Amino acid sequence: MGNERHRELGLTDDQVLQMYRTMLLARKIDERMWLLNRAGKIPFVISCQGQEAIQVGAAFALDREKDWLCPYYRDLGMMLVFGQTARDQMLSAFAKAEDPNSGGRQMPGHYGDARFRIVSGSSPVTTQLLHAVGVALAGKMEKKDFVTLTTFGEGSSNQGDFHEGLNFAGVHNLPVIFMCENNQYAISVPVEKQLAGGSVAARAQGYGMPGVQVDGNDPLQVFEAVKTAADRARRGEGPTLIEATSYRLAPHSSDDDDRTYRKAEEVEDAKKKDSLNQFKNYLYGAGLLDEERENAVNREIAREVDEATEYAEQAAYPDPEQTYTHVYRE
Amino acid sequence: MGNERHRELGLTDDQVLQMYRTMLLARKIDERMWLLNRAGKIPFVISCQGQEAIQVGAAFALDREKDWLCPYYRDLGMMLVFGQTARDQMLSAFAKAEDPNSGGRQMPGHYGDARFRIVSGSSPVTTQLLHAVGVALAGKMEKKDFVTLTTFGEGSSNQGDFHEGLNFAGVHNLPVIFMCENNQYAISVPVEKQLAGGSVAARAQGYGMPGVQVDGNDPLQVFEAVKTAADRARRGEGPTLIEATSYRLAPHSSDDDDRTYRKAEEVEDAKKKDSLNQFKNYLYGAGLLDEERENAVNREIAREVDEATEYAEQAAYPDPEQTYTHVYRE
Amino acid sequence: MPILSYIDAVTLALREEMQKNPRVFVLGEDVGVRGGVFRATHGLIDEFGPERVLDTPLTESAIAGVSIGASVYGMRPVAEMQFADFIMPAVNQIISEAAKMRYRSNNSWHCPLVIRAPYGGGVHGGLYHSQSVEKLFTGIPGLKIVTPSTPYDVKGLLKSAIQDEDPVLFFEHKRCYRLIKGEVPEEDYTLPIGQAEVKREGTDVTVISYGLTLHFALQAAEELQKEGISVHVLDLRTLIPLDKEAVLQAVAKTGKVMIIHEDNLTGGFGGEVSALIAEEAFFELDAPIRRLAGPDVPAMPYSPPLEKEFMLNQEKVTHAIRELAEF
Amino acid sequence: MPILSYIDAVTLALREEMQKNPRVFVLGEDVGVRGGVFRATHGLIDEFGPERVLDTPLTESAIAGVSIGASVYGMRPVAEMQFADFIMPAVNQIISEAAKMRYRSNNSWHCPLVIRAPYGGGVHGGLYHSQSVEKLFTGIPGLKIVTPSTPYDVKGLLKSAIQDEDPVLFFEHKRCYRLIKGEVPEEDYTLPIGQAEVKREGTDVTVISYGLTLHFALQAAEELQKEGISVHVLDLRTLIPLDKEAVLQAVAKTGKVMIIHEDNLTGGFGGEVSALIAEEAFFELDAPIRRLAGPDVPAMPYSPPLEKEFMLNQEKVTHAIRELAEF
Ligand SMILES: Cc1ncc(C[n+]2csc(CCOP(=O)(O)OP(=O)(O)O)c2C)c(N)n1
Ligand SMILES: Cc1ncc(C[n+]2csc(CCOP(=O)(O)OP(=O)(O)O)c2C)c(N)n1
Ligand SMILES: [Mg+2]
Ligand SMILES: [Mg+2]
Repeated sequence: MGNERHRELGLTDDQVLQMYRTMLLARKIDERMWLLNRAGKIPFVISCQGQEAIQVGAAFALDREKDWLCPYYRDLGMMLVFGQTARDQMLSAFAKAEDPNSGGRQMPGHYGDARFRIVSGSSPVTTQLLHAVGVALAGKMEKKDFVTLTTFGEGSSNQGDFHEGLNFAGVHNLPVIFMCENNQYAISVPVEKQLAGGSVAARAQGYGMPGVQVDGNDPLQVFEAVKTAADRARRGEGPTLIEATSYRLAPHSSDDDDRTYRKAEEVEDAKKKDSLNQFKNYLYGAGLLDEERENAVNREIAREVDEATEYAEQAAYPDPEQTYTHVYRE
Repeated sequence: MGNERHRELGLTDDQVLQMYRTMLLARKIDERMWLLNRAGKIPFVISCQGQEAIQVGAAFALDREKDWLCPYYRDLGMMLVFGQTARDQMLSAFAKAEDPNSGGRQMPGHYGDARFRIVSGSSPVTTQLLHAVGVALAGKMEKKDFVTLTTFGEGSSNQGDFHEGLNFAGVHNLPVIFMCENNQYAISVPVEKQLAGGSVAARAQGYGMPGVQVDGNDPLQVFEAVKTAADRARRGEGPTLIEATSYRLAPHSSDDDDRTYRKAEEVEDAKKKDSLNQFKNYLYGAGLLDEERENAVNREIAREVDEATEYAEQAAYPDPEQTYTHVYRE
Repeated sequence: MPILSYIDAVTLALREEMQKNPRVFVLGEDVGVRGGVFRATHGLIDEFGPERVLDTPLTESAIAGVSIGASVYGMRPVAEMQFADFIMPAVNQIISEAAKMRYRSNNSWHCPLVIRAPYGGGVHGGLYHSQSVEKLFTGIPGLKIVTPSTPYDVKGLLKSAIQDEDPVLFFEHKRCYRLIKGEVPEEDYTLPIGQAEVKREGTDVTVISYGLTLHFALQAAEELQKEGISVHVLDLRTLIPLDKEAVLQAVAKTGKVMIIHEDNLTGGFGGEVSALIAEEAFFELDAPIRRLAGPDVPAMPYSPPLEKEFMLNQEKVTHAIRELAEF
Repeated sequence: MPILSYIDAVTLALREEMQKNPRVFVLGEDVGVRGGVFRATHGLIDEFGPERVLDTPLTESAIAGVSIGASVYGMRPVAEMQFADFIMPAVNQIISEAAKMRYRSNNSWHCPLVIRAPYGGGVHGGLYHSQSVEKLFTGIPGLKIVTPSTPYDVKGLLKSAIQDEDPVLFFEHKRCYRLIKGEVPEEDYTLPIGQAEVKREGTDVTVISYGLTLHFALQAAEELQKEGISVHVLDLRTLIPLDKEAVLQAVAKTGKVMIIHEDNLTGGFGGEVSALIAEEAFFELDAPIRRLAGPDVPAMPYSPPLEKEFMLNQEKVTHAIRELAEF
């Protein structure tokens, strides 16, 4: 890894430090949620661990003032880049009234935030791809120059909506980026049993669009691919499919026990490639980080997570009457 | 066109004559149905015209004693090869009780015949691909060596079920052949507005299976592609995607008026490539057909169609009480 | 006032709303150059161009899902499902997504889209071009379901649907398309979604219906009038939200209720209406609540004698009402 | 007799049928090595191998469609939808294909498949892991719908479903999985699909229910007994075909009817049951027919106070029955 790569990509030193910080913040929020879950304080966690580089790298390549997101449930890192805070995450984890995604109506990980043009998502996988295509179609109709990014797992890429979405975007040449976060498992089902042909990116050709495969443990590679795709889209050249491969470091969710279907060694091996370590080393090598600065960042983040947790734990639940509101416009 | 091609493919002279005869029979039945429709005698026709070479070429490449079909509504030619008769078609067109497909319950073109392992089809497009995959899975589980062929239009290839079906067959390496009959229109929508990337066959790669493009006006090319795919499948090497391109010579159905969306010249041009003429010329060139023999075939077929029409017109409608039967096992 | 057919009222409503609001657009299979297989979007592409009259690929889930995305952004998509039977592949997008967008986002997002779909039988459409599918959606809070029976209602309600801030399924009975004609004002009017209408006043039997069967009820009422039986006919027009007040009032008018729809009996919307009455107007009732509906078979067969057997008609309706009147 | 949990009865029925008939196989997401996310297929892959316990790609339409194809061939697939909420992408295959295969082929083909799906709330599942989806299918002739409430019924009915010659949707209330335990004979018994069961005899109020709410009704009955109110409780067990005879008899027992389900009120199966009663047992009734059901909101929210508000429980049920008894 040359330590000048980020500059070649047009990223400042500050920006890569910010990327690292956001990846770390995402990881730390996620880890805290597991602790809270194991302590019986929150009923559910679904994890971004192992995918922070993808999420942060991608989000940094977009225009946070105008681009749109249709994310999936692991995109904590992306949400932080686009403007959500640790507190927002914890409010959602505790299902409190102030949760900006849903006022506590949805499980954690079901993002949606009108402040940042993050379209509300559901649990059934892959539906959001079509919403992204629709947003992109609207943008094109209105002659705007924003792009729409949507993400999904490699298991989800086998749903019919993937096919219909990519085809629609291809036919109408829409400014949308489809990014698969291939973490090699769909709950217990490994890629080999999930994905005929073994590659999501290879499917792009069937829709006449570029298909790009990148190392999802390297935020700069992801940044570059998304940047290229976004530039292309803004120039009116249409959609791109990106497959960023990493590994799901945690169980599927707090309801899962991943020891039933994968070996501890496999997970340990993957941890050696953890993007957080790799990227930290890169920053050390580039002279942007040293022990002191790292400790400072760690402390800051710990405080941020503590405060967020505390706030959310104290915050009010929605009133039971909220069960009945917002079914239709009131 | 070398006039020895059929022998190189292992087809006897008799067989190619039989192929031609079946293509012609399909065409003549179809033409008669339009006449009956325009005369107000049958409410609906959906046409095989322009796709006879695909259907007959493919069916001849299969084992009619054991292979399974999940066809679509234009596959009249294929039905005739597998064992249905002109009379069967007319019984269906007139919606009479003896219609072997559905006892008059379904519109014409909705094939299904347990005698010949033709699985009953519906109107919603592309659902049959998954049935074919299921039949193939069953065959594999039961260690049988039959293959299953399923067909669909190029418009239908954009439905989610296409993607899910090919992926499933790829993952489980199933003996199934997916054959797209690309007639360049989905009702009024031309391929360019339908199919991102422009090629159905190109999508095969995304599922790790061969994707083959053939001239759908040449029954021998189709025969060869399907034969290769069937052999492959029987050897346990898995599924194949075939795209056979021709042109829909008639309106979409008797309810359509194709002059609203395509030029008469375009249709006329396509008629010049009509597989029936091309194949007839091939047979003339091979010395298998001359005017006398052609006239004899034409007369035979005309009689067959006449008799079938007459029989079906006279045949009994299903009893109204049939509305209530066979919802569940009785 | 001009006399328009039911389908012309559809086209007119679309045209007027597209003229008024540049964010209204239509999409679906064959809606462009072809003007729709029933011609409901006929002429729109000439007036508004292919950008606002979009021929989509043959993919219903995408039609619904893309409409959701576009409407979340702020557009006003009016999607066509070519036949209501083919809405099935879009059920996930409609039920999991459109119906829940507002609720799940705690009112941060919403999706004001309309899905039009021709439903119903009597057109030699066989099993898959004749179905009534409203029962699949009437139990899905978050959706509105509109089922007009007259050209006047079509225009007013479709315009309301397009202006509505929530997803609306607009079911058009395809047998009505050219059969039913009526006066339709040229001016820009809307009708409130969620309001039933008494289409005929009467005192002996109350019929509650919608769509094509509403017309059978009106014809039957005419017929029975001659026999001295006075039939009160309520057109629900909107299934969700259901106009409960109107239903209860209509029941109170006669004390004898017959609910009629073409959809299968079991699980059809008639059950809901009956349950409402049995709970909230029980003491108004002078007789058991009757339902007259399509039989409990998978769908309407193609063969003429079977189609006829499945379909309701004036005769069957007259007979059933007479029986109830004599109860 | 051994005491089993509701979910263990599922596993046992699957195992027994797989042992008996080599054509029975299970397929779904994570049903193999993982044994299902709820562990309903736990251990089956060890006993029957990966060929008969198939981990499928994440594609519900394919799970249903492939099952249809395999069952048309003659296999006996038992498909799992990981959560009932995720059956939506398979609706087209289930409604257009499975339900109509026999009818449309005039009895030439049929598809004897079972689709199992955990439904219902009370498990912190939020909007999309808590839904009751039976109402989407109860109006689809050609399907059978089974909704057992006890381990005994689970085993007997799931075995019948697997042996049935028509497609069966088998809905398992996921809150019952580990909560509800009961005696389950070791021998090979089946229970007829389409037969309701009186789970408690009573004389004052008739409760008709199924699934989790059936247990609330039984608890409420116990409670109300102390107050001198005698509650008759009918467990429908099968929604389609509905055991009409049993419903009418249960109504006749008391003349006061309360129908309870967790699915939303509007469009829920209670409407159908109510309509049946209002038409066929009208003169047995001493009071309006009451329905107690989930509220008409899109789905059950995640946050504990909202989930609690949405869910029925013994208290709410007791209260409602008492009110009806005092009517
Ligand atoms: C339509 C649908 N079916 C099933 C599920 C249950 N489910 C939730 S996540 C998941 C696996 C997703 O795998 P993948 O797409 O690879 O994403 P990952 O979780 O690995 O990031 C499944 C099966 C669902 N949410 N939606
Ligand atoms: C799910 C579904 N949507 C819509 C239709 C209506 N429809 C019938 S055929 C057809 C076009 C099919 O085009 P293609 O797949 O290219 O086949 P072709 O008719 O050209 O052979 C359409 C839109 C349908 N039958 N099913
Ligand atoms: Mg994954
Ligand atoms: Mg075509």
